[in-house]
Parts: sequence; structure tokens; C-alpha cells
Amino acid sequence: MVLRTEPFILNMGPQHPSTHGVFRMRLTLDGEVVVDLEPVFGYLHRSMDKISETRTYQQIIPLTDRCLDYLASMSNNLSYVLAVEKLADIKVPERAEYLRVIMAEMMRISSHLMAVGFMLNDMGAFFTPLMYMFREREKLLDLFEMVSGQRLNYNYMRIGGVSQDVPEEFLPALKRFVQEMPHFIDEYDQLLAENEILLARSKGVGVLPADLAVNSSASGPVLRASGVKWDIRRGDPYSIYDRFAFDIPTGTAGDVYDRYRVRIQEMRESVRILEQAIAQLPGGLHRARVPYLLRPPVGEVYGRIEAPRGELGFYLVSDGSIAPYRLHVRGPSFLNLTALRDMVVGWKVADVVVILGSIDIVMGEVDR
Amino acid sequence: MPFNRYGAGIARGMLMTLKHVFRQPITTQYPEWRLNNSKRIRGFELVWVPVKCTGCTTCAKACPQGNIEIVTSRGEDNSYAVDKFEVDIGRCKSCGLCVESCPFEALFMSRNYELAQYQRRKLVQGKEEVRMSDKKQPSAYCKPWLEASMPAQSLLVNGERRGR
Amino acid sequence: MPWNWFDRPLPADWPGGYWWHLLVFAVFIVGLTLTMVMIFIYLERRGVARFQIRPGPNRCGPFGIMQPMADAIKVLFKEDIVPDKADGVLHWLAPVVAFFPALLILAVVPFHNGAALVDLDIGILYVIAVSSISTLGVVMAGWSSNNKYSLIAAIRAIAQTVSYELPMVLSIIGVIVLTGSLSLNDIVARQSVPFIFFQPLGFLIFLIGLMAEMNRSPFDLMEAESEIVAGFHTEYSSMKQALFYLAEYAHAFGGAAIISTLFLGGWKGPILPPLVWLLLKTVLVFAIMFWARATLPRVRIDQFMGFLWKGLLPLALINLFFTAAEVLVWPDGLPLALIPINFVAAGFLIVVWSGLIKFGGGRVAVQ
Amino acid sequence: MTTALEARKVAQQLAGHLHGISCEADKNILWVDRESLFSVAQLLKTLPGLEFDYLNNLTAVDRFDYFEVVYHLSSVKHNHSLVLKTKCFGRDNPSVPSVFSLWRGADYQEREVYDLLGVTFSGHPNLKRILLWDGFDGHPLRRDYL
Repeated sequence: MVLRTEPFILNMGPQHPSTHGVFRMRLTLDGEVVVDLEPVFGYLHRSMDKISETRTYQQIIPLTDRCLDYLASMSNNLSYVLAVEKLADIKVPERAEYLRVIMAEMMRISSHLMAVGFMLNDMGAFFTPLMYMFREREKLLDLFEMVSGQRLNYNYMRIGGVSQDVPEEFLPALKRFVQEMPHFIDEYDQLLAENEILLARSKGVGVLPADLAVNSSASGPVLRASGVKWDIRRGDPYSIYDRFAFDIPTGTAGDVYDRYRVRIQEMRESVRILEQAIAQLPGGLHRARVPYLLRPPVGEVYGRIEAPRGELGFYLVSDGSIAPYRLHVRGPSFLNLTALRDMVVGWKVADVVVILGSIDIVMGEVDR
Repeated sequence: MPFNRYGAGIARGMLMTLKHVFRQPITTQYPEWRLNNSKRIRGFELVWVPVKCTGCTTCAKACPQGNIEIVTSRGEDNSYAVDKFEVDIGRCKSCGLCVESCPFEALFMSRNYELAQYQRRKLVQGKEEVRMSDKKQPSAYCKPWLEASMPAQSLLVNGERRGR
Repeated sequence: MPWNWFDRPLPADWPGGYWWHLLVFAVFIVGLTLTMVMIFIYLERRGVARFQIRPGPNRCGPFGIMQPMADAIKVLFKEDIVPDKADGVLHWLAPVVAFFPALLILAVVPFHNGAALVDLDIGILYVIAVSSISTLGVVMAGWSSNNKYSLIAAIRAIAQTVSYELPMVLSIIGVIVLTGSLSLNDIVARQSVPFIFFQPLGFLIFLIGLMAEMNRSPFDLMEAESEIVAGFHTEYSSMKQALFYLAEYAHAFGGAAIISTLFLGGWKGPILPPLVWLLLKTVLVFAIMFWARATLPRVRIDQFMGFLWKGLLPLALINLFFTAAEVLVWPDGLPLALIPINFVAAGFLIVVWSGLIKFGGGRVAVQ
Repeated sequence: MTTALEARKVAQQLAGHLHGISCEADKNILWVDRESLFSVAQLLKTLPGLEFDYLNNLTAVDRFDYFEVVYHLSSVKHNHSLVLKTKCFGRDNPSVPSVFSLWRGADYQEREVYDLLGVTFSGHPNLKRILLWDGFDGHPLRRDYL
């Protein structure tokens, strides 16, 4: 006898402990099994695009801090200033390039720590891994605070360089962090990487096949976990990433576990890049002379970087005035959500939050 | 899948957490213990030095929020006198662009960060409140020569985190 | 066990008179439960905080020991919110139903040699029967809240109850085979060596079953806060919420008391008074629970069911056969030489059995 | 390094496969008609040697006279990129064919463009407002909105 059951609709979010902000999913459930999912966006929409049209190019930089991925502000800054520099054809001093790379890689570590911690938290590991990762992130935030004066909204990069040179106590502290960090990553591995419950919860769960990942414009660790070896730092090197040796960790199955492992491995690779960048850091100016009210030539540009969550692109159209004619942000977590339904359908309610956690969205970037 | 399933990973993880019991908590007990902030801290208000200010309004132009209001009048010796310098720190997002743009070193970020008020209108700071005073010390944001006289920031990397 | 001068058996109606006995013990049990709940909450919060390299609540009173009190006072003064279209009576009744079994369990737990509220002949049977009532409270709460998260939690609770009872009961039978008595006091009295040494596998199964029953992490599926918000008590506030909270920890206390009675020698122990020994063992068991909570991720519902039915139930059966065989061979008490053999056998069984089965299903095909 | 393909060469490559459809080429921008957008996109995705399998970015710009719908395409396989653009006249109901069936990544981006600029994508299975709520009046990213 087949028991006929009535599907019922569950609104997960916008107020839910593990939707990472104000994300809302309309789940159609058959018992515990997810039959359908429809994401609902827009609860954090601040209209970054529209605001930018009334700001000068310089004034948009603090906007990228907070209107986008607020867990990776440095990467947002970097992506934006690179796009503007490409548009206005500005040369950046060598030291500034290195400082930017150092900041971007520190940001990546910090962001991945949060991503992995919150994913494990969604899995039900009662805040412990998260607290450990917060501890490491705290060290990085200290360093960010040292160079930029704030802990989250750095506003550090400038068109043509960085706002200030790093203080002299920055490099010794960073070196110390770089030395310690691999040891802590080992500790996280010991904590949970072989945990049977974690393996059971994540292996084979939420599989995103490689072709679907590419077709649905997934990027970053989500794409790489599906086995596509695509990293803009290597594929389309911006700034000075072509000078560093690092590997691109990829997964094979494209499941939650692979995304988790890819993030952990990327942290190790970021530490490697940091080591090289510190060793190579040249002296010199930290900022090119750029007019304060920059007027880029008429034109358009699409600049992209490999932000911690994937390809962060800025599409800028200039009409020769001091404010961009059009600014569009290609938010990686927004587009990574495209394939969410395919990953989730057929799994249980408990898996929904884990899969969502493994995609690692930041609502600031999804809704912009 | 070649992984052990009988609980060895669980045991390792539990040993790991047990190891952490014997480590020092990293939390700072905030109101009692204070950490040294960054020398470049961008506090929640501005510090204005009227003597140096020429009323050029570069800062007001640089502000993304349009948050700085400056009214000037022509003084006796043909220089600007600043009649009004008003900042609504409730709308300020501490981006520091005004400080960075000031050509005369007349504007600084403050080191203060505990500025809660009961009413929004009290956050509007006029000429007298913005002025540099003993309670409002400038931070070294974009003013690197101030850094030498400031206490070093307490860093968790160096284990200096317990505060005083 | 070394001789302990506290160990004199008390008369069944201590301190004299039927009604006095009932009154004294009833007050004692309620008082002890409330105190232990406070202590447990404090211990858990501080303990988990230490696992997470933070100090934990330390502001309220010396070392923060007044924190549970402050929380309780705060929660009692909150507004009591009953959702619209909730089933009012059930919604009101559910926390009570969830709470009182925890007290009922303690009625048969011996705090001293022979000192229990009632020393039932079928004590352990009574414990099993009573402890499952609290699930009813959970189901009532989930059903009456008119909230979908609560409903999911309620249905999970039913599935969970059916699953964990069997392995738990089977592992208790191992103990009963060893003692030949269902009375908890007898069980303690016969533990010259704590039964954990003769029943390591049984202890583990019972501990896991207990954690499932008390819905402690990693089996806290009915209040999985990252999935279904707060599960069955999503829509509860104020006193009712406090009562659920109380019920959870009272249950933890009751369960820990039962497990220390069955496997860890109950009130037995050298030098210290029996009550202190019982409480120490209880706290120890509880410490293991919050240690696990601080470390482990939550299992999924189908994996959990698979784990209980395919993993624990057969193991409990094997354990029962093993014990029965041992008792057949050595009817006058098991020799101490069996202890290492038991441990090795338990480890061997776990490793082999875990390789044989598959927990939980994977993706469900959805049309 | 991702090579930005020269649009003229791509246009020549496409010319043999397209009948009656012309596409103009700027330096590295391929302009196509609104009508032929879908067939060009399909060719770009499938033609050996091009195989643009990744839609980086899809957005639109309000040029007052027309809306310019911009597709940033790239190929993970060959590591090259191209900008595809189409013009879409009319302010009341501008419409372009949807590329949802070619690139799933266009799903939310087309909805976003529809939401904020009011460009309709015909053929999109679920064209609803995405960031703003249903019933919002107007399309805020148009230059004449307030």
C-alpha cells in the first residue's frame, strides 16, 4: 500500500538561525524530504547600483565595504579599484600591488574561516569549531584594524594604490600569524575532518555536477569542489598573482564535504601566497598620484577578481563624469545560489541548511 | 568510501576539544578590560582643529554621505571664518575620506568609540563638540606622524589580549 | 569496595512513618532536582564555554554561579505568548507533561542504601515506562503550537522515541541478567564492581540511548536549532519555556542518575557519603554529555534511525547473549578476569559491526 | 591569461553559420540584433573553438534611447572571453529573448535586470521581481526613475 501524503510548504527564513542573514526559502516538503525550493531574495536590498550613480569614484569604495560581502571587504575594495584602474588606465606602484595581495589573501583566510565555521554550526556542532575559527579570524581582524583603523569596513584600497602604508609592526605580526596558521588548520582537521558524523552528513550530500556548476555560473570554492579547476587568480591573473606559486585545490564529487575540504585547502594555499608576498614585498610608494575627482574616459569595463566566495565582478560604464554612469556588481554568492534547488531537492530539511552553509552566501552580496 | 566509521574520528575530535579546555580563554571582559586599539582607529566622530581649518570644504565634498555642513563667511583679513561646522555622527559611517582629503591637517578621526546617546539629535555635533579637546584625541588615521606617541595595539597574534 | 561507614542500610520507611517518609523524600527529590538543574545549567554553560576557549557566564555572583538564577528570574517575568490558533489547553499542558516524568524517575532512584521514595520491585521497568511519557509532552507541544517547525519536531520525537527505547531496554536487560533483580537498590547493592566493567558495550548503548532520550546533542533532533529553529518549543515563552528548559535538565539529571545507578555503582563508593557519590557520578555522566555536545555535529534523522535500528539494536542483542552466556557459565558472579575480555570484545564488535551496516538513506528520488 | 577574443574575428566565424543575421563588431564587443540574439548565443555556446560555456555577467544599461543588454561570456575550456551586446528600443515594454535555456546562470540575473530596469526576457520560465517586492511601482535603475 502506498501511503499518500500531502506536501506542505515551509517558509524557512527570513528569520531563521541558519539562513545566514535574511534569506528566505519556500520549501515544499513531503515529510522531511524537500520536494521543491524557491529562494526569495530582497530582504537586504540596498540598491548599491543606484546609490553608486550619485557618488564619485572615490566615494564608492566605502560603499563596497558594506553593501557587498561584508565578510570580505578587502576583496570588494580590490575588485572595485582594479576595475576603475582598468577603466582609467592607472599604473599602481609595486608595493601597493603587494600590499593588496597580502590583504586579499588575509581576507580569504578570514572569510573561509567564517564559512567553514558556520557550515559546521549549521551541521549542529554547537559553536565549538566556529569559536576556534573566530579566534584565528580575530588575529586577522587585529591586523586589518592595524592597517586600516577598522575591523570590518576597511576602506583601505584606493584607486591607484592603498590608502596608507602598513605600520612597521604589521609585518612581524603577520609573519607570526603565517607561521602559526598551518598548525591551527591541522587542529581543525583533527577536530572534525574525520568525524564520522560529519562524513555521514556531508559526503555525497548536495552534489553539484561539474557541467551544471559551469552552466549555472557557479564560481569560487563551489565551482572548484565540483572538479572544475578554474581560479581567476591563475586563469586570468590580475594584480600580481602571476608571480606566486600556489595550487588550486579541487574536489571530485562536488558535495558538501568537497566544498568544506576545498576551503580548508585554500586557506593553506593562501598562507603560502602570504609567505611569498611577505618575502618579496618591495619598498617604495604605496599610492600613485590620482586626481581626487577622477574622470575616467568614456567607456566600459568588466573587472573581476577571485573573491573568497567566487568571481566578484564590477561592470562599470563611464560617461566621462566624476560618477559612474552605471555600476553593476556580479555577486558570487548571488549566482552560486542559482543551482541551490538542484542541490537540495530530494534531501532532508536538515540537509538544506548544511548545503546552504556550504555554498556560503553573504546576504549583503546576494541582495546588494 | 575508505573512511573509518567506528568512532575513531569522534574520539580524536573530543580529545581536541578537551585540549582546548586547558588553553587560556581569549575573550576580553569588555568594560573592565580595555584593549589598546589600533593607532589608526577610526572612531565614531571627527576631531576638528579650528586653528588650522580654512573653511575650504574639501572634507564636505569628500564625504559620501554629504554629512559635513560648513558655513563660512569672509573675515576681516580676507580669510574665511568658519561659522558653522556640523557633523551628524549618527549618519557618519567612519569611512575617513574627509580626514584623508583634508589638505591642512585640520580634521582627524577620533579615538572615541563609546558615543551612545539616548536621542538621535544629540548625535549632531556642532562647532563646539567637534573641536579637539582633552576628551577628543585624534587618531593617526592618515596622519602617520601621530603614531609615534601612541601605545602599541594589543594583538592576539602576539598573545597580548587580556587587557587591563 | 572498601568498607564505608556511611553504607549502613536505611530502613524502608526512613525517617520513620509512612507519611513522613513520603513527605521528606518528595520534598527532597523536588529540591534536589531543582538544585541539580541549576548546577547542571551552570556546569554546562561554563563547561561548554571552556571547550570553546571562552570564560562563560562569570558576571552574576562569584564565578557566575548565580547566572541560572538570574536567567530563571528573567524568564519568569517575560510575557507569556500563546500563538493565535494554537490549541490552548494542550499548549498549556505540554510543558507540565514534559516535566513531571523527570521527577517520577527519581522516585525509585536510591540515594543511599535502601533510601528511595519507593523501592519498587520493578523499579527499572517503572523508569522505562515513565521516562517515555515526556515524549508525549513534546508531541503535545509540537502539535498544539500551530507551527510547522514544531510539528516537524513532534513527528521526529515520535520516530526517535520508538527507536531509542529498544536498544536501551535491551542493554538494561544485560544488567538485570547479571543481578537477577529489577529493583534499583538491589542492582546497586550487587555491584561489588561497577557494571560498566562487565557491560562496557551495554553502558555505551545505554548512554547513547539516554542522550537520544534526553535529546542532547548530537541527537537533539527535536530542537535542532540550526534546522527547525527551536523545534517543539519554538512558540513557547516565559514560564512554559522555562519549564521545558527545566524538564530538559531535570531529565538529564534523572537519566544520569539512572545510568550511574545501573552501571557506575550508584551510591557505592569509598569514604564519602553515598549521596555525594551518586551526585558525583551523575555530574560525571553529564560532563560526558556536554563534552559530546561541544564537539559533535548533529546527525540527520534518517541516519539516526538507521544508527539505532541497524547499529545499536543488534549490538544490544549480541551484548545480551554475551552476558547471558557469561552468567550461565559463572552463575555465582563473574570473575574479574572477564573485564579485559569484555572490553576487547566490545571494541571488536563495534569495529566489525560498524563496517557491516550503512546508516541512513541518501537522496530521495522526487518526481 | 584570459584572452579577450576580437569581436570581428568571432563575427567572421559566426558569419558562415548564420543566415540573414548580421552582427556588428566593435573592438571586442559583438553587437547583435535583438531578434537574432538567441541564435547567436546558441552558436557562441556550441561552436567548436568558441564554446562559451560560462556566463560571467548579465546586465543592462539604460541609454535613454535604448537599453543595452550586456552579456559577458567566457569559456572555462578555452579560457577566452567575449562581450555580447544587444540594443533594445522602447521604454514601455522592451524585450529581449532569454538565454536561460543556454546558461542556467542567466536565471537570477535576467530576473534582476527585469526587476531593476524593466527589460522583459521572453522565454524566461519564471520572470518575476527578485530584489524588490511584487507590486513595486517602476524600475529603479532606469535613469529617469526619480
